[in-house]
Amino acid sequence: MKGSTLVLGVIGMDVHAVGNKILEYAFNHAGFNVINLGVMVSQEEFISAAVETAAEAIIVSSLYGHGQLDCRGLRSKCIEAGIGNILLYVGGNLVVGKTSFPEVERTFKNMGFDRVYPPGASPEQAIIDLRNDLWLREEDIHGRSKEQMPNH
Amino acid sequence: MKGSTLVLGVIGMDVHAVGNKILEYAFNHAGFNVINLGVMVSQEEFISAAVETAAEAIIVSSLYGHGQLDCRGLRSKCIEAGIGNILLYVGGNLVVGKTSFPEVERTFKNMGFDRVYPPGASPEQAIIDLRNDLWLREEDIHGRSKEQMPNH
Amino acid sequence: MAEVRNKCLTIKEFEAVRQGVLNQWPTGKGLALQEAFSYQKKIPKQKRFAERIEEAMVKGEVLTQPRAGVALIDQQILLLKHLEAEGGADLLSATIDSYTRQNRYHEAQKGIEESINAGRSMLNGLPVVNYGVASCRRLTEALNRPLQVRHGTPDARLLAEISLAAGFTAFEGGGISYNIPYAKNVPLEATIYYWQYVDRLAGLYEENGLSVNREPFGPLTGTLVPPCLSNAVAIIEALLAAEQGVKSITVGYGQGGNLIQDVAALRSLKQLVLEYMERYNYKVKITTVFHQWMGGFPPDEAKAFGVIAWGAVAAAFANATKVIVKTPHEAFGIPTKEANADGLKATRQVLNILQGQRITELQALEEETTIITAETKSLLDGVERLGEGDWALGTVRAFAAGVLDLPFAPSKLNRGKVMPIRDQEGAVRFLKHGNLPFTQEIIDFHRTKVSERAKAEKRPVSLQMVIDDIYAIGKGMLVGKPS
Amino acid sequence: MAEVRNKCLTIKEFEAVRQGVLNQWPTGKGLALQEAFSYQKKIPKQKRFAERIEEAMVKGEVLTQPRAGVALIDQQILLLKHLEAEGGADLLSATIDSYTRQNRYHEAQKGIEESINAGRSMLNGLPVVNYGVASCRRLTEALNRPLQVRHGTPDARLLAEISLAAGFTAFEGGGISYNIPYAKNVPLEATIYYWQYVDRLAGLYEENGLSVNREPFGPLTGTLVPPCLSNAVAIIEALLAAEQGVKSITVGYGQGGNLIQDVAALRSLKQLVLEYMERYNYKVKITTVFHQWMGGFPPDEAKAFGVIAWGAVAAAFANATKVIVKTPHEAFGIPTKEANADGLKATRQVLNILQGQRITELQALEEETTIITAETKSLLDGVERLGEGDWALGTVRAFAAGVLDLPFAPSKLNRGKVMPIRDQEGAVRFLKHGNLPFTQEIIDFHRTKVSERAKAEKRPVSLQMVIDDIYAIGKGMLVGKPS
Ligand code: B12
Ligand code: B12
Repeated sequence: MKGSTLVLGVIGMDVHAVGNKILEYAFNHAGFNVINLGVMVSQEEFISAAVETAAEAIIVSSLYGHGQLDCRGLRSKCIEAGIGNILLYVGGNLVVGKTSFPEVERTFKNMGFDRVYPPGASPEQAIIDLRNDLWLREEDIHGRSKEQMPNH
Repeated sequence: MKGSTLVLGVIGMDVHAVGNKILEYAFNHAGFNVINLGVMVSQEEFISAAVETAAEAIIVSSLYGHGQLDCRGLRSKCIEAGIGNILLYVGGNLVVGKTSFPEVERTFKNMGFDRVYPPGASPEQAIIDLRNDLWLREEDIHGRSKEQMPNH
Repeated sequence: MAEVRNKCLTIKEFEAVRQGVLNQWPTGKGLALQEAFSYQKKIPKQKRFAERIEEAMVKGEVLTQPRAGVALIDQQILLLKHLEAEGGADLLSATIDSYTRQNRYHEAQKGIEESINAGRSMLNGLPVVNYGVASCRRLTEALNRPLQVRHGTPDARLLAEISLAAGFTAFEGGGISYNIPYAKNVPLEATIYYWQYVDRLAGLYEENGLSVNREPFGPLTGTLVPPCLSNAVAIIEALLAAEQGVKSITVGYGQGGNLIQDVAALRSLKQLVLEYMERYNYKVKITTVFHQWMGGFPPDEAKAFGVIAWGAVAAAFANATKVIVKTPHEAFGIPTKEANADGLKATRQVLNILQGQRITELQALEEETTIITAETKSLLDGVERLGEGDWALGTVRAFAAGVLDLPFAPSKLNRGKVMPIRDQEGAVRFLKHGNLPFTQEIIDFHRTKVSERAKAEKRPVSLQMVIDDIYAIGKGMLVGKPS
Repeated sequence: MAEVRNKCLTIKEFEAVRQGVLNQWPTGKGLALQEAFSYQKKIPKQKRFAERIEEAMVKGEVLTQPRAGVALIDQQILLLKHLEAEGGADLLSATIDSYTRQNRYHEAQKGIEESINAGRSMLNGLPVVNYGVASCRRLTEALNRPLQVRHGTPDARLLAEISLAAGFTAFEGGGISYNIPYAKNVPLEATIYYWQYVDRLAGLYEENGLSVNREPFGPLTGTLVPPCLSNAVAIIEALLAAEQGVKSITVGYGQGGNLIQDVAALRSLKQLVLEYMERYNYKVKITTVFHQWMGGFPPDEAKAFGVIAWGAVAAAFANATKVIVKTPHEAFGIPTKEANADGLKATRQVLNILQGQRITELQALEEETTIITAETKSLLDGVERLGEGDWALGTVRAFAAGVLDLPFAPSKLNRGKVMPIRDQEGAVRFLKHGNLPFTQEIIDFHRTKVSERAKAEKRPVSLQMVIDDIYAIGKGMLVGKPS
C-alpha cells in the first residue's frame, strides 16, 4: 500500500488552501502517490482523476460549511464511473456551525463515505487509517490472513 | 422616611470592605441615617445596634460565600430582641459559587429576609425599594391610603 | 481579454456593460441607479459607514465589527439585531455565502430552500443577490448601525449593484485581494476590471453625495502573510479604487501575532497609503482596520478567547479605526449569534481598558516600521516599473513575474515561490522570498532572523518548521515548536 | 503585648509557644517536626514549589497558578487534578475557607458537615486545620505539581504547622498583608509576631534542607492600590521573612490595569527588594508574582475573559515568574472546576503567544519605574525612621502615624486617609495621600495627573469619580466614566 495512489482535493466552491497543502505534504511524506487537485474541485474532477490514475482512495476536504450540499451523490457517481469500491474519506469543517460530531459522521457515512473526520483532525490519523483500510483490501485480493497486522 | 435609620454591615467573618463603603456613601447620600458597623459583624452586633438606634432596617451584606451559614436565625433573634418587624435586606454574593438566583432568593426569604439582591445589585435599587417599603409601613402606622405612591 | 489600465472608467464604458451585469440574475433586472440614489439619500448619517468610521478616526475610537451571515434573511435580521444589542457591535456586516461569491446563484437558491427545509442555515453566508433589493432593504432598515457587505467575490459587480441599492453603505474587496486568496484560476485582468466597475459604481454614489466606504481585504490568505505583501496589495487596491472616484477607503491588515510587528505594520500601511494618495492627488479619507488572528484557531473556547483578546490588544496599540472580531467558535464553524456576541464583548472590554494607553516611543517599533516600509516600497517600485507607471498593468505583470507572490494562495496566477516563517519573537519573516524584488540588506535581515530561530530551537530550518508555525496558534503557541 | 522587634526568634522563644499553638485544635496535638522533615524529604524535586519557581525564573518562563478551595477534601483532590490536567496549571493552590482564616475551627467543622449534607461546598475554601496532617497528605500525594497554601489568616501558625507537615511546600501571607486587608481589629504587633513564628518555622525547614517558598500577599485590598504602597509592604514582609531564615520569597503585585504602570511596578519591586536583601546580606532567592485584576469583575463571562487575558498580557510583559489567574465566574462566586480551568487556559494561550515578546526600551516605562521607586523609597525611609532602624517596630508605628495607609482596608489600625484615583491612562494615582511621607515633587506629580483627568472629563474631582473607578472594570471600562 506504500505507493498507493490517492486523489486529494477541496470540494465545491471552497478555497481553503492551507490544509490541502499540508495534507499533500503529509501523504507524500508517508509514501503515497498523491494526485492533488487543489481547491474548488467538482465531484466530476475527483472521479475522472481517480479513474485516470487508478487511485485507491479519494480524500475530500470541505472546510467552508457547504460540505453536506457538495458531497451528496459522490458515491453514486463513483459507482456509475465503475469505481464504486474506491475508498472515500472526508474531513474538515463539514457542516455549517459548531455541531455535535457523531451526527455529522452519521450523515456523511449515509452518503457513502468510509471515514469521516472532525474539524482539525490530524493527517497522521488518516494515514494510519488509510494504511489499515488499504491493507484490509489487499487481503481480500490476495487471500492473506486478516489477522496479520500491517507493518508500518 | 428620609432620615430613617439603617444599620449596615457585612456579616460573619467576611472582610469585603469596598462594597460596604460604597453602600454607606449611597445610603447617606440618599438621606438615610446610616449606622455602619463595617465588616465582620455578628448577628448580635446587628441587633443591638438596631435596638439602640431604633433603626427601621438592617442591611446585611455577605460577599464571601458563607451567607447562608451566617444569616440563619437572624430574624428569630430580632423577634427575641423585640424588633421582629424590622426590615431585613440582604445582598452580595450570598452563596458559594455561581448559582441560579431565584433559588438563592427563596432560601433567604425563607430565612425571613424581606428583600434579597443578586451579586452586583446596585445601591440605587435598594434605595428605591427602601423608600417604598418604609412608606408602606408609614401607611400602616398613619392609616394613609396605600394607593398613593411615594414622591422620590 | 483586453489589457487593463488604471484609468477611471467613462460613463460610456460603464453603461456599456451594466445591463449585462444586471441581467446575470433576475433580481438585478431593471435596477435603476437614480432610484437607488434617492433611497440611499434617506439613510440617516449615523447609519452611514463612511461617516461613522471617519468620525471614529477623528475621535480616536476603535470600533468593533463582527462577521455574520446566514442563509435566511429573517434569521440574518435577528442575528444582526443581537450583535447590535447584546454584542454592542459598532459596525455590522452581512457576510456572503460561498456560492454567491462564485456567482452560482442557482446553487445559492438551492441552499436557501434546503435551509428552510432543514430549519437551520445550510449556507455559510447570506445570498444577497438571490434576495434582491426589496428584501435586503428590509434588512438594512431593521438595523441601527452602518452595514457592510463582506465576501470574497472575484466578480462582485451584481452583488455591489444590489447591495448598494438596498442601502448597504460599505463594500469590502478588491481585484487582487478577492482573487488570489479566493479563486483558483480567474485572470487578474478580469478581476481588476470587475473591481474597477465596483469602484466606479461607488464613485457614482459619491458623486451623488452618497459616501460609500470601500475596504481592500487586508488579511489575504490569513496565514503567515508578511506585512509588506498585504500592505503592498492594500495600497495598490486603494490606488485603483481612488482612481474610480472612491473617497472613503479603509485599508486593512491581519494580525500576525507579534505585537511590535503588528503595530509597525499598520503604522507603515497608513503612512504609505497616505503618501501615495498625496502623490496622485487623490482626495480620499483613509481609515484602518485590524483583523484579529485570521489563521487556524484553537478548538478550546477559553484559549480562543485568549487569542481574541490578544487581537484586541494589538488593535488598540495599533490604533486601528476598527477591528474585525473573531469568535470562540472559530475552529469549528460559523458561530451562533451568542458566540459571535461573546467575541465582540471580550474585544470591547479590552479596547475600553486600553483606551488612552499607548506604547509609542519604542525603539524596536521604529526599526520594524522602517523595515516594513522599505520592503513594501521595494514591492511597489517593482510593480510600478513592470507596469510602466500603470498600477493595474503592473499588478498583472507583477504576479506573473513573482514580484508579487502571496503565501498559501489557491490561485494558479500566483507563483507560490514565497515561503514565510516566524522568527524567535513570532514576527513573520521570509524563509524564501522567491522573486520578490528585495535589496540584499532586506534579504540578509530575514536570513539572520530565521537562522537565529533555528539556532535557538537547535534544529535546521525546514518546511516542517513552517508547518509547525501554521499549527502553532491552534495548538496554543505562536511560534511552532517540534511536537 | 510586648513590642515586636525584627529579630530572628531563638529556638527557645519558638519552642516556648509551640505547644500552645498546636493545642489550638486537636489535629495539631503532638505534631512532631522531625517526622514532618522526614516526610518532606520524600517529596520529589518537581513537586517542590521553591525549586520549580526558581527554575522558571532562570528559564524565563511565566508559570500559571489558580486559586482553588472547596469544603471537602476528596472534592479538593478532584478539583486540583482537573486544574493540573485540563487547566495545565503549573503550580497549584489550596485556598483556605474564611472560618479557618479566623481560627474558627468549630464553625469550619459545621461547614464541612453542612457541605456533606447539602452535597455541595458550603465553605469558600478548604479547612486544612480541621482535616489535619494525615488527610492533607492524601491531598498533596495525589498531585503532581507543587502546592501552596493561599489564605488570609492573621494568625496562621497552626495552619502553617499542619500544612507544611502535610507536604505543602509554599505558604502565602505576612503580618501586614494578612492583617490590614483581612481583619478588623487585630494589632499589628500580634500579626507580625505570628508571622515571625510562621517564617521561623519555614526557616527551620530550610535549615533541614527543605525549601519552603513564602509569598507576601501583594494585592492587599485588590482595589486601586497604588504600586508604591503594595511594593513597600511586600519589601517589608520580605525583610521580616528573611530575618527568620526564609530563603525563597516570591514578591507580588496586583494588576492595576495600565500596562506601563503594571510593568514598571513589578520591575521596581524586584529591583528594590533585591537592593534591600543585599543591604542586610540576606541570601534569598527572589521571584515575582503578578495577580490578574483583583477588583470587581464584569459579570459577563466573555468580558471576564477579556479582563483575564489582559492580565496575562501584563504578566508576560512584566516578566513575572508566575501569574495568579482569575476565572470567568469571578463576579459571581467560587468557580466550578471547569470555569477555573478556562481561566488557566485563556491565560496560558496568551502567555505562550507572548513568549519572547518584549516592550523594553520604552521611555514612559523608565519614567514610571523611577517614580514608583522614589515613592516606595519615601515610604520605606519613613518606616525605617519611625522604627529607629527596626522594620517590625517601624511598621507598627507607620500604620499608627498613617505613614503606611492602605486604601479601602477594613482594619481599624489603618488610618484610611489615602484615596486613590485613576488618571487619564488608567494608572492609579493619589487623590489624597494622607500622611504618606512624600516629597513635594511626588505630590505635584499626582496632582497634575489627577487634574489632567478632571479637565479631560470636564467634571470636578470628587468621591464619585473614585466610585466610578471602582465600578469601572465591572462595567467594561478601566477609567470610571460618569454613568
Ligand atoms: C484561513 C481561513 C480562511 C482563509 C483561507 C485562505 C485560503 N485560501 O486558504 C480566508 C480568509 C480566505 C477564508 C475565507 C473563508 N472562510 Co475561512 N477559515 C480560515 C480558518 C481561520 C483557518 C483555516 C486553516 O487554514 N487552518 C489551518 C489548516 C492547517 O487546518 P485545516 O484547514 O483545518 O485543515 C486541516 C484539518 O482540517 C485536516 N483536514 C482537512 N481536510 C481533511 C480531510 C481528511 C480526510 C482528513 C483526515 C483531515 C482533513 O487536515 C488539515 C491539515 O492539518 C478557518 C477556521 C479555523 N480552522 O480556525 C476558517 C473557516 C474554515 N472559514 C470559514 C468560512 C465560512 C469562510 C468564508 C465563507 C468566509 C466567512 N463566511 O467567514 C470564506 C470562504 C471562501 C471560500 N469560498 O471558500 C468557516 C467555515 C464554517 C463552517 N464550516 O461552519 C471557518 C471554520 C471559520 C468559521 N468558524 O466561521 N478562510
Ligand atoms: C476585592 C475582593 C477581595 C479583596 C477584598 C478586600 C477588602 N478587604 O475589601 C480580598 C483580596 C482581600 C478578598 C478576599 C477574599 N475573597 Co474576595 N473578592 C473581591 C472581588 C474581586 C471584588 C469585591 C469588590 O470589592 N467589588 C466591588 C464592590 C463595589 O462590589 P461588591 O463588593 O459586590 O458590593 C456591591 C454589591 O454587591 C452590592 N451589595 C453588597 N451588599 C449588598 C446588600 C444589599 C442589601 C444590596 C441591595 C446590595 C449589596 O452593593 C455593593 C456596592 O455597589 C470579588 C469578586 C467580584 N465581585 O468581582 C471577590 C469575592 C467576593 N471574594 C470571594 C472570596 C471567596 C474571597 C476569599 C475567601 C478568598 C478566596 N477564596 O478567594 C477572601 C475572603 C476573606 C474574608 N474573610 O472575607 C468570592 C466569594 C465567593 C462566593 N460568594 O461564592 C468572590 C465572589 C470571588 C470569587 N468569585 O471567588 N476579596
